Amino acid sequence: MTDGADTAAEVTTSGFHVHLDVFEGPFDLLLSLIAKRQLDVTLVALAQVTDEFIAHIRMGEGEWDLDQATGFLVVAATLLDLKVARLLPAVEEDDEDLALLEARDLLFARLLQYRAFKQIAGLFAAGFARERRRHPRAVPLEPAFATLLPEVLLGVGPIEFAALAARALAPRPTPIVAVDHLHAPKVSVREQAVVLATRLRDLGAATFRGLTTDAGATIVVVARFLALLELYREGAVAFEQMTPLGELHVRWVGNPDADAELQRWAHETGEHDEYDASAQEPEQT
Amino acid sequence: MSDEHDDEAPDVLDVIHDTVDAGHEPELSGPLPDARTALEAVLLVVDEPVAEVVLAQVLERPTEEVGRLLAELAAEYDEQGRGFDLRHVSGGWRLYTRESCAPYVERFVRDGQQARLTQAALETLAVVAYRQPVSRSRIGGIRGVNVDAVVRTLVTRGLITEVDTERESGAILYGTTSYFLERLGLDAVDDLPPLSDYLPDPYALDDEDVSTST
Amino acid sequence: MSDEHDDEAPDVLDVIHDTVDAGHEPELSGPLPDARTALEAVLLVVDEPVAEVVLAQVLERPTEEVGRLLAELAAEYDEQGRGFDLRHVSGGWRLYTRESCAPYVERFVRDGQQARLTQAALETLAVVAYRQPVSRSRIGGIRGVNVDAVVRTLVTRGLITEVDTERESGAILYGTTSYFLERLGLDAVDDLPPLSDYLPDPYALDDEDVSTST
Repeated sequence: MTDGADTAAEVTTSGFHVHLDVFEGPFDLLLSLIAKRQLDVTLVALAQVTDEFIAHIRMGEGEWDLDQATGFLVVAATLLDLKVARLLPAVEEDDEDLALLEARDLLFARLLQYRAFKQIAGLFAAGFARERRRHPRAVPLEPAFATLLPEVLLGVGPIEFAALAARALAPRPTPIVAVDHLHAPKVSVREQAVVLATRLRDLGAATFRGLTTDAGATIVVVARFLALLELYREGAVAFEQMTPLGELHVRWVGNPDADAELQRWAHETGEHDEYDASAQEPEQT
Repeated sequence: MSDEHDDEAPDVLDVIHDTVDAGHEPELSGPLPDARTALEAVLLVVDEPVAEVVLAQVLERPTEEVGRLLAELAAEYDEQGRGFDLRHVSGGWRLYTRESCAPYVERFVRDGQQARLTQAALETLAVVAYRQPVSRSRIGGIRGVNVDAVVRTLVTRGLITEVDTERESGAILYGTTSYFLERLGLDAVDDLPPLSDYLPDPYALDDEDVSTST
Repeated sequence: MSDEHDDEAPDVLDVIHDTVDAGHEPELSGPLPDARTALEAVLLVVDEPVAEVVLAQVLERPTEEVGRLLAELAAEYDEQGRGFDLRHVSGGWRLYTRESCAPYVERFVRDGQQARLTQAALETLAVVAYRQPVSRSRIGGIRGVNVDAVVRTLVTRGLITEVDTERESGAILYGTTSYFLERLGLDAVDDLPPLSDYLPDPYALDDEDVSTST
């Protein structure tokens, strides 16, 4: 029940712009402007509401976050382009006109598409409301049969169960604009080199696939690949690949120089504990 | 799709319909079903025997009338050889599976894919385990969804049980059972691993849950 | 009180009984009910939609026969104006109360917390339903706004779920859940009306979304 739209609505109704309706994006606004004038959704209608659309954006200025504003501005720019084109005397059709026409058609098509989904949304609302009036039978078994139920399989141990509880109990995130995707975790090649060296030292040899099963993100896989190249350059490992694109085998050959270098990296990255020659399995699960 | 009427109903039902006055209209809109239909609907969702008086209140009919309707329904189910059976048990009425069908029901229950808990059930169980004694509405607040059915399932599976009621609200409070501990391989609730080890950092220190806003 | 037979049953049932061969005798003792009766009994203990195949296994009957019996039962409940309703939802069969009975049933079943979805959530859900598997950025492109928060809400509500990741970008792809189907009373996503019904003619042909430049 909490999402961007609601938050926005609360802000505006409780804030200074009481008169300003809140629209879920530029298409929502366009549709409502067109509806207010009782027009069909056509290109002509689009042209007719351009000014109002721009005016609306002005009113919203200063209240929108960047994300919100961008969507509106892109549409506004297209609308303005079209308006300018109509005001100027028609000249020969050139590439620019074509591009403009394309932009216009695209905007129009997207608007129609949005309208279709909006109508479907209405359908869903009606469907949910109707279904809310029907109640499925969800009654525990009669005592006579309850004892026959197969033993419950929890499928988890105490540790997993605790982790599950932690997740279930963690406060659900307040809706904010996620920026995680902009900040992929930094991965250090040297750090990965230390991880791999420790592991290879124990195992003697391994496949690249085996060395990266626990990598998780692609970026870590890439980092480990680069790390292997570095180790190769230091003469710490040797490669073997039977066929092109086949399984890549990595063998620990080790040499004093490489060890010294790795020591340095390990200290640099604060991973010396794991690198320590006596270290057991890295706890990287 | 719901307002079928009784014109085509077989003879048995006419008797009942004659006794039903269609004039009652509670506060709600839409064509209302007759008392027999409403009764069946209510019986479908109740999970423990309901007294005639209660049903009468819900249907806004005299208790004797409801009592008669119930008896008639029970007889009708018998006559029609239905797979369910309306029985008067410990002061109330509840739908049961017909006794002769037990072999099939048993097979369904045994072979059912019901051994494993659903993810939703498991998470709800986790909330109960770490927050007991806890009410359904608090669990629902934490989970962000209605948990009534899941809680009932967990009770049926013997994993949680009613342990107390809340002083002010009278809400039932749930806790885990010894069967739960057994299934998890623990001796006591205290042996559950401390949650703080698994909480994301900012919340590590606060073992009290933060989001109980229903 | 349970082995009544069909001789006195009204006409509707005769049709059904004719299709049922009473000769099957599983390993168990006592007079066994016919398939229709057994089916009703099993349906009474079901707590999520059950596939025909599963029911067929329990009854030891061919799936088509069970399918036919189920459809006949559903029709029979409608005709007789029963308070319950047998429906095919989300790939299986399950008993529901009849819609017209809601005012009465709701006095017993309280799930008021089933909060309504916002317009934003509904629109996002619509896009996911028709474009699944679909990434957040694609949904955002279609709706013209950032949808991260709404998508998270829908996931928390169990209406959509992560189904895959996009090969090149690694973006998470979302799809609707069976809970979504149940909440809408749909059997499958394919039962949704075609999107082209909602697009004006020249665009109707192109059910693929117009390129979203976000």
